[in-house]
Amino acid sequence: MKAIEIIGKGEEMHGRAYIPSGREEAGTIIKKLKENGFAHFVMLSCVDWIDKNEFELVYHMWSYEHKEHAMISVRLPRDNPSMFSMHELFPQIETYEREIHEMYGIDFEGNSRLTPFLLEGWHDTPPMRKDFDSKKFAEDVFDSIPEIKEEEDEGI
Amino acid sequence: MSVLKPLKAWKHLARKPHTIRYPAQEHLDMEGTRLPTDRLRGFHSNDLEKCIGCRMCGQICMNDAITYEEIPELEGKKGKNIRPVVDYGRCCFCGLCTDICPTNSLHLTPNFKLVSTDKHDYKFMPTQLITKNEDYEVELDKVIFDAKEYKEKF
Amino acid sequence: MVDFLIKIAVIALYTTIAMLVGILFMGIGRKIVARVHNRVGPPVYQGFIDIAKLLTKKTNISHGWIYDLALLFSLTGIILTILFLPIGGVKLLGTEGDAFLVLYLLAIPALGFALGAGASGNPNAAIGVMRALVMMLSYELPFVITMIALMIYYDTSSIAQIVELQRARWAIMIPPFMLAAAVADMALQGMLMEAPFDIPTAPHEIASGPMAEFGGKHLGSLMLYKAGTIVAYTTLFVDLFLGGGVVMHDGSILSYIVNFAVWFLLILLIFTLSLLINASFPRFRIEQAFKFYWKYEALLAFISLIWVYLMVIS
Amino acid sequence: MRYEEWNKISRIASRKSLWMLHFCTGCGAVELPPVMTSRYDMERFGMGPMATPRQADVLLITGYLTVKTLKRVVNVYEQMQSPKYVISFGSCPINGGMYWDSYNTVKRLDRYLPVDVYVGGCMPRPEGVMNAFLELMKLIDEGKARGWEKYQKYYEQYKRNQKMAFGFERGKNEGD
Repeated sequence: MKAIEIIGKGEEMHGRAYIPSGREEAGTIIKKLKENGFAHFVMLSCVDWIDKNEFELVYHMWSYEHKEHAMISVRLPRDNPSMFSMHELFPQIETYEREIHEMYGIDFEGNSRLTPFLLEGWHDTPPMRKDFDSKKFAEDVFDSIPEIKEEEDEGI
Repeated sequence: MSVLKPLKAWKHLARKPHTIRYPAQEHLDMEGTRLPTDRLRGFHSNDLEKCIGCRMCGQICMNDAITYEEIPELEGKKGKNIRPVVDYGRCCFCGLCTDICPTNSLHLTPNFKLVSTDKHDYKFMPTQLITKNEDYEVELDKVIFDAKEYKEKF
Repeated sequence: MVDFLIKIAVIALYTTIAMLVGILFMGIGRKIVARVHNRVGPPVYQGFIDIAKLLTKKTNISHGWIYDLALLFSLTGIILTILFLPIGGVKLLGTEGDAFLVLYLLAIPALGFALGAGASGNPNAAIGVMRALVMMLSYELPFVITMIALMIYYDTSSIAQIVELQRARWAIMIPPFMLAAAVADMALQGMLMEAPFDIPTAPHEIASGPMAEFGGKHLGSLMLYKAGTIVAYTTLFVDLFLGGGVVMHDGSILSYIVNFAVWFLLILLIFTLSLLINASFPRFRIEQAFKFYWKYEALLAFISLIWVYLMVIS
Repeated sequence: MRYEEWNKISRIASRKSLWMLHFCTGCGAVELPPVMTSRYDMERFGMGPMATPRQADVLLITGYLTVKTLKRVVNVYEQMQSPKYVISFGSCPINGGMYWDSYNTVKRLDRYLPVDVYVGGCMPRPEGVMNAFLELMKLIDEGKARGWEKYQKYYEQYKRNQKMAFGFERGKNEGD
C-alpha cells in the first residue's frame, strides 16, 4: 500500500488505502498524494453517521502509477458542518462540493459556486440527511396536489 | 478505397428487411422461440383457491404496491378471506412476492401488454381460473385480470 | 387572350404535377433510405399524409409577417425556377440567357427560407441559416463552372437550346462532361441538403437548424418547398446533362407522353442516387464541406472546363 | 366543406403521421431504439423522431419525472402545436412506481399534464410500446384522444398543480 507509506498513517480496507484525517490536514494530505502519483481525483462522497452525530467526507483518489485506490476520510460534526474547498488542487472537486452542499448542507469555505444545483425550489432539510423523512415529504407535497376536477358534460 | 466502403450498405437493398411487422407478425428469435419467453416477469396471476391471505407478499413488497381486499365468498376456507390487489403504478416486477409466497399461489406471468387510457385500470386483483394446478407453468389463456370474473372451483 | 389563358392553365398544370411528383419523391426517398437501413419504411404516399397533417394542424405560432411571407417567397421562387426549366422537352417560359437567370433563381428560395428562419429568432435557426448560406456559396462555384463549360461547348446560354442541341447525343456521353456531371452530381447533393452535406439541417446537433421554429402550416408549406426543390434541382441536372429526357422529337401526343415518362424516370434515377449516397455516408462539418467543394470539386470542374475549351478551339 | 368533415380528414392524416418528440426523461428511453430502428421500425406507421417540439405531435414521458424535468416537459408541451398527445410509459407516471417515496419525483403525471395513453410495465417491452402507439392511433381515429382540449379547458387547474409541484406554494407556506 503505497499511499499509506507516503502519508505515514492509515490502514488497508478491502484492498484500498483508508486514511483518516482531520479537517485541517486533509488539504496537505491530498496535495502530498497528488504530488506522489495520485493524479486522478475520482470523486467526493459523503456519509451521514447519524448515531455518531457526524458526517464523513471521503475523497477518493486513484494512482495510475501504483494502481491503487486511496480514500481520505474527514469526519465533521453534524451541526453547522463546514470544510475547506479543494478546488485549487483539482478543479472538478467544485462540482462534487456543489452537490454535497445541496444534498447534505455541508458548507465549503472558498467555493464561490454553492448555488442551487440539482434540486428545484428546495426549502426543506437537505434530502440526503438521514433525519429527512422522504416518505413523509412525498406524502405531504406530492399527494396533497389535487386531481383535475372534470365537469360532467363531454362537450369539448 | 476507404471512401467507397460505406457503399457496402447498399447490399441491404437486395435483402429481406430485418423488421418484425409487429401487430401482424410474431416476434421470434433466431432459434424460432417466441419472444418474450415464458420467463418474462409480467403481470401476476394468483390462484385464489390456493392463496391463504397471509399478507406475506404485502410485507415484503418494497414499493408498497400490494394491498388487500376481502372476498366474502371465500369465508370458511383455510386461511383468511383476503386476497392481494396489485397496483401496477407501483409494481416493479422484482418477483419478491412470488419468492416469499408460502403456498406458491402467486406467479408472474409473461403477460405484459396492458395499454389503457385510464390509470385506474392498473390496480386490480390478479386471479386465475385454475383447471389443473399441479404444474408450475401458468396457462396464459386461463389467466383473467378481473376479480369480478372469479368463479368458484366447484 | 385565349392563348394567354391556355398558357396560364398549362403553367398551373405543370406546377401541380411538379409538386405532386416532388411529394411522391419524398415518400420514395424515405422508403429507399429505410431499405438501406434494413427496415421496411413508410408507405410511398407518406409524403402526402405528412403534408395533409401539417396543413390541418389546429394551432399555428407565427413570429411576425416576415416569418409568414418568407415561405411564400421561397415557394414562389421554386415554382418560378421550375417554370424556367424545360420538363420533358417542353419549354414554358424562357428566353436567351435563361441559364444565368436560373442560377439567380436558385438562390431565391434559399434566401427566402433563410429570411423566414431568421425571423423566428431561434439561435439554432440562426446557426442553421449561416451554415446553409455557406453551403450555398460552396456548391455554387463548381456548379457554375460546369454550367459555363456547357455554355461554351454548345455556344448558347439558353437551357432550352442546350436541351435541343443534345438531340444527337446527351452531354454526359462526351468525355469532359462525364467529369462535369460527376462534379454537378455532388453539387446536387449539397443543393438537396442530403448527407454528407446535410449539416445545415442536422437534426440532433442544432435541432434541425432553420426549421427549428417551424411547425403546423408553416412546416407544411416548407415541405411543399422541399418537394419543389427536389423536382427543380434534379430537372436542372437532367436538362443539362441528360438531354432533358427527350427521346422522341416528332411533336406528336405520344412523344409528349414518352418524353414525360423518360424525364420522370431520369429524375427518379438521379434522386435515388442522391439518396443512396445520403443513406450510406456520415455528415461533413461545414468547413470540410466547404473545402470539399472549393478544393477538389472546383479543381475537377476547372479541368473539365479547360478540356471543353481545348475541344472547342481545336 | 363542413367543419366536421375537415376534422375527419385531419384525424385520418394525423393518425398515420405521428411525429414524436425525441425528449427522453427516464429509463424508458432505452426501449425506444428497438422501436425506432430496424427491429420494430415504427416508421411503418409514419412515425418518426423529431428534433424540436414545434414539429412534434406526440410527447413521450419515458419513465419517472423529477420536478426539474417536469418544468422542462411543461415548457415543451406548451410549445407543441395542437392536436398533441401524451403517452406515459411504465409504472412511475401512473402512481410513482419505484420512486413512490422519493423527495424529487412527481408521481402522478395526469395531475400536471393530460395523458392520452398509459402503458404498463417497468419498463414495457417494445411490443408494449408499439401497442401504445397503435392504441393512440385508434383513439385518434375515433376522435377520443382529446387531452390537448382538456388541457385548454382546465388550464387553471393544471397550472395550479404545476406551480404547487415546482415549490412556489411550498416556499410561500413556510414564509420565505
